[in-house]
Amino acid sequence: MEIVVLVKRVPDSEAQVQVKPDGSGVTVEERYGMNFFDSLAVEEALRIKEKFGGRVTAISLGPSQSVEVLRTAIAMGVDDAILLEEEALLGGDEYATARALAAGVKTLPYDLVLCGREAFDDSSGVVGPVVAQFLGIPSVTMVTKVEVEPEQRKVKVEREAEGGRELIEAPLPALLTAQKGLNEPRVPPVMGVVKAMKAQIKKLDLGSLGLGPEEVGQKGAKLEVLRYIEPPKRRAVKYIKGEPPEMVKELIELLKTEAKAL
Amino acid sequence: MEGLDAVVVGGGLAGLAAAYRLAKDGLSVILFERGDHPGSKSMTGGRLYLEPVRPYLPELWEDAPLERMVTKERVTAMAEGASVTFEFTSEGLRRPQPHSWTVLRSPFDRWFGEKVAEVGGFVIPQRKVTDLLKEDGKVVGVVAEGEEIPAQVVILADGVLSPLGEKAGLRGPLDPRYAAVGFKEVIRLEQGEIEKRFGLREGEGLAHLFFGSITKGVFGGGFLYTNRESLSLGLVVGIEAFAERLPAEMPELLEEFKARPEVAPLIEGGELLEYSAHLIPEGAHRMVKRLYGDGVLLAGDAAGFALNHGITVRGMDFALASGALAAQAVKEAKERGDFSTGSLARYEELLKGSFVLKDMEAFGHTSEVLAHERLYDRYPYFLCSLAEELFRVGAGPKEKISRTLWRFAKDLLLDSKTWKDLWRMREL
Amino acid sequence: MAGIWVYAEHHDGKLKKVTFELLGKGRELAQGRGEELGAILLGKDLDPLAEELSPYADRVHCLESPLLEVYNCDAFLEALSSFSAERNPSMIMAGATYQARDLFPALAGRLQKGIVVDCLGVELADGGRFLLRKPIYGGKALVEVAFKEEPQLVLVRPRTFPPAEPRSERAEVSKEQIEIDPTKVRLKVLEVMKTAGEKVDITEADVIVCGGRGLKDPENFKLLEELAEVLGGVVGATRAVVDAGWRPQEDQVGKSGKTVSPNLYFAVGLSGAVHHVMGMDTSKVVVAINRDPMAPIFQYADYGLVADLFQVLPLLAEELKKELGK
Amino acid sequence: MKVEEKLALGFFRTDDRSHIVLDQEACRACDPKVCLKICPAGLYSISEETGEVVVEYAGCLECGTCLLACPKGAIRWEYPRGGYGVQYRYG
Repeated sequence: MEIVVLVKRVPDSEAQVQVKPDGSGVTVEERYGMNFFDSLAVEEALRIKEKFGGRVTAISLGPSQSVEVLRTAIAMGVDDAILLEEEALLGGDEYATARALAAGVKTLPYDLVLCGREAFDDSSGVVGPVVAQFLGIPSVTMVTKVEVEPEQRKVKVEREAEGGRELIEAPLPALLTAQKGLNEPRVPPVMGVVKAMKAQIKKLDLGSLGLGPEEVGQKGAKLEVLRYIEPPKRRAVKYIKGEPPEMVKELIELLKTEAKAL
Repeated sequence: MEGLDAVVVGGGLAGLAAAYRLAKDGLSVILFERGDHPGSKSMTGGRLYLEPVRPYLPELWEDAPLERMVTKERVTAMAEGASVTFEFTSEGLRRPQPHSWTVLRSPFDRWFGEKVAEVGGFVIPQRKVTDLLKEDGKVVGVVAEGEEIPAQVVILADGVLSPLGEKAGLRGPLDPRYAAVGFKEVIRLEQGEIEKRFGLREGEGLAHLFFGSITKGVFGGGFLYTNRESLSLGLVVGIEAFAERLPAEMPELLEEFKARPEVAPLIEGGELLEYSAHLIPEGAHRMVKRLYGDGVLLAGDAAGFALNHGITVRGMDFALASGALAAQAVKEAKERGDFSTGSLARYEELLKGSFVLKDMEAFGHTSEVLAHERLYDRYPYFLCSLAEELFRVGAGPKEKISRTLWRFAKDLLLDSKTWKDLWRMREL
Repeated sequence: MAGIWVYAEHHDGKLKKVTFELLGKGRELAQGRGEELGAILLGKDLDPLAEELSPYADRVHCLESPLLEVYNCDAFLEALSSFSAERNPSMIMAGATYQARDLFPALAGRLQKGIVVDCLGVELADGGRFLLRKPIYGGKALVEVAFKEEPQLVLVRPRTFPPAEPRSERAEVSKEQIEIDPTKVRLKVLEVMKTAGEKVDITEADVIVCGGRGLKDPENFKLLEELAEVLGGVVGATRAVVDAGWRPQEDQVGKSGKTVSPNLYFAVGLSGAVHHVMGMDTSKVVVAINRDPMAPIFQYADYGLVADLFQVLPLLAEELKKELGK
Repeated sequence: MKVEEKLALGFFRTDDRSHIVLDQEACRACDPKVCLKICPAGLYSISEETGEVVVEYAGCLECGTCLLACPKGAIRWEYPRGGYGVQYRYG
């Protein structure tokens, strides 16, 4: 099995994020790591490899610091890591990013492409299925169980769906996006981390992806970012004090008259 | 990695200095830090005396995230409703090199961690070292949450509580007599506002210590340091003395300190960024049986290296120097191919030749002097009452200054205890 | 012009509530641009649903095929992509539901168009341009974007807009028999397992009573169920509680679960970890009940009760029962 | 400002399990209970429900003051697992 995993460097969920006063961007605290759902994808790829053999390659697109998450992937056990790194690739929307990632995947043999259900920063869940479309392969999102049948060239997956689960079969190659519950990602061994820190990370530029600068990044995006906005602030909490019976009475009164929520 | 030379436990200043020197000298080293990055568990009041450290880490400081060079020193004796302040400034604090700087440890240690990585050391965050690997009583590596990491030598820079130093048999558990807790607020203020408020030139800073009634008769004091765009304001309180008296709830002490008219205007309009706490060794070198063992060394707070001298409070410089000297001893041990106790004894030799053990030996008993409670009630009260008499013009005729001084000394100060205290002060 | 379409998602013969919310917003946008408002239905035997949609849209497009009987991303993608490529609507809106979040990103890839997921606002600006607002970094910031080309694919967080009012005019129902090449349907849906039964989908609920570890025991969720029942709401759960196996995964509110924005949200015995808050911070009114006054959830609440939930919940259910005349 | 509000500004990655475990029997026999006053984060309190000493480990600044000060040796205290607990931004 040849497996490609797409991973993204994202801020920790606790990182402080501030919208710049002029709305031109956001300032994010230096506290980054591999997107949680992507780590599920890496783990699943490694488990499949451990069962059936083959290779796992991790690909990321982003600024040069994205090598950190590729190193995490190597520490966990992936065989190779590729960073798509070029100024022109940055600042694009999910569509433009997917286009470049798909071109990266195409440079490799693949039976399965895995990624997280969505990235923490934009929470879109778009890149995976769009990559699948560029590759011309089917996609299943939000999978919580994967059973590969390499002989039959197919994969059976369980996905979270409306009101329950669906059991789906897809021919290989296919793209799957990982949902919580798929597995528990391993903590990389210390020696794996050390090895990863020394590992060579391959870089691919636009030319080797066979793409032009107008097809990717901000120019290749289908969306235009107009401005960033501070989220509306909830008014300060009103503490209701007293003994439980009084608290309850006051709460109901407030919900009725002030919040008009009853 | 086959044949790892050294494991360093703890991404504070001692551990970072050790790992930096080792990596720089070409040894293979892994540093473990249990937080997200070096510095995420570190906390200081904070001022770093850089001058003593330069010989041991000469090349490092160019791009260090130091906050402000301290050019103004203040000490305030606080009594109930009154205080006396002493202020000192001099060109000597600036030239030829600024001798001390205010620092915030999270960004500072994080930067240092990057320096370690730059010279080839492996800094592994989010990993807690839970045990030592031992073979026939010799330390041969560490266990990090279940994973065994063999190494020729282990440098324990695991902080003031040093759970691993205990496991190595190098020290006992920290005694509450020999520890104080420091806790503080980091308060945001505009850069220019800080300079205006404290009468500072750009990039220059103030170190302000307080002692007296603010700790309610308990060993300790207050501090205020100016950072680039924030103030560090907090208290240090002796654990045992506090536990004996329980004069208030600990967090409340800081609130009362902040409300003092001497302090409130200094922090007015500031925005609280962070609240933090950490233990400080105060004479904790007594807990340490040996500074080294078979395949293991103790550095920084773990070794009890810190000195509270009343008006100078030092620890970070000891940590940096002891870490660098531990690395030096390990490097020499590697050249000899011998990491046994006898070989690592070189570490103590190096420490003795440096300010670390020289100062620890000269001033190691100051904590007993400072533990004396009269310092926190009677003497500040004396100073303030005297000042009141001298400065206040009341309704009746004013006394001659000489007479006032004599009366005060006689009434408030002159007893056998005072003489005893004075005799003890020679330790300082 | 083919107009603005609303994707009318349905399950077991019932339309999702968000469809009506989008038809309301869609009407405003279509009027503003002088366009037709369409609803688009995919499935088999769609007449009753088309009838139900009729008072809300100008036109109901029914794409019928036996291959569309059960949701299958490939089959739905084939049908929807060929139909929209042919008609070229200016915008297709859908709820940010499990199904749409599976289908529409693939549609964007197939049509080579942009898509905005989890929209919290759609406005028509001068010049007829749509401005879309969505949360990023788990709601710590919002970003406003616009499309460079059409059709624009927009998935809106359920309960963002009020549901549409029916009109006296009826929609024109156009039935399209869609030919789907079966070889292009590569996915096989082997089984659909409904675990939630008849429960209201938590993303559609008006009232959610969500519990965390503070409930101490799975049995104690009875207290939440009683309160939810009085209010006609549903029970949610935190990640910790789901991970502990106390509640099913589909009840989970938060980053790795569901994003909800009910009218009224009770956060009971939960601390308010960032992951949780990301899934509920657009709730209209939040009531937090926790014994720990430093629980971060109070920062996201309108009303805070620092109290023992085991004392407060039964009283609250009882008093509300009286109040609401049940 | 209350200490809870101060702590709320910090960054804590909270483990499911507490790194502080109390020996309730020893606590019952303890008077005065030093932990209630000495913790700089004010995390120790008496449970209204059970009358036992409880500690809100999630806000722990990991200083170890309670461990040292407890006269009964009733506090089993270790650093949180790697990656958990307080993460200072300033320090």
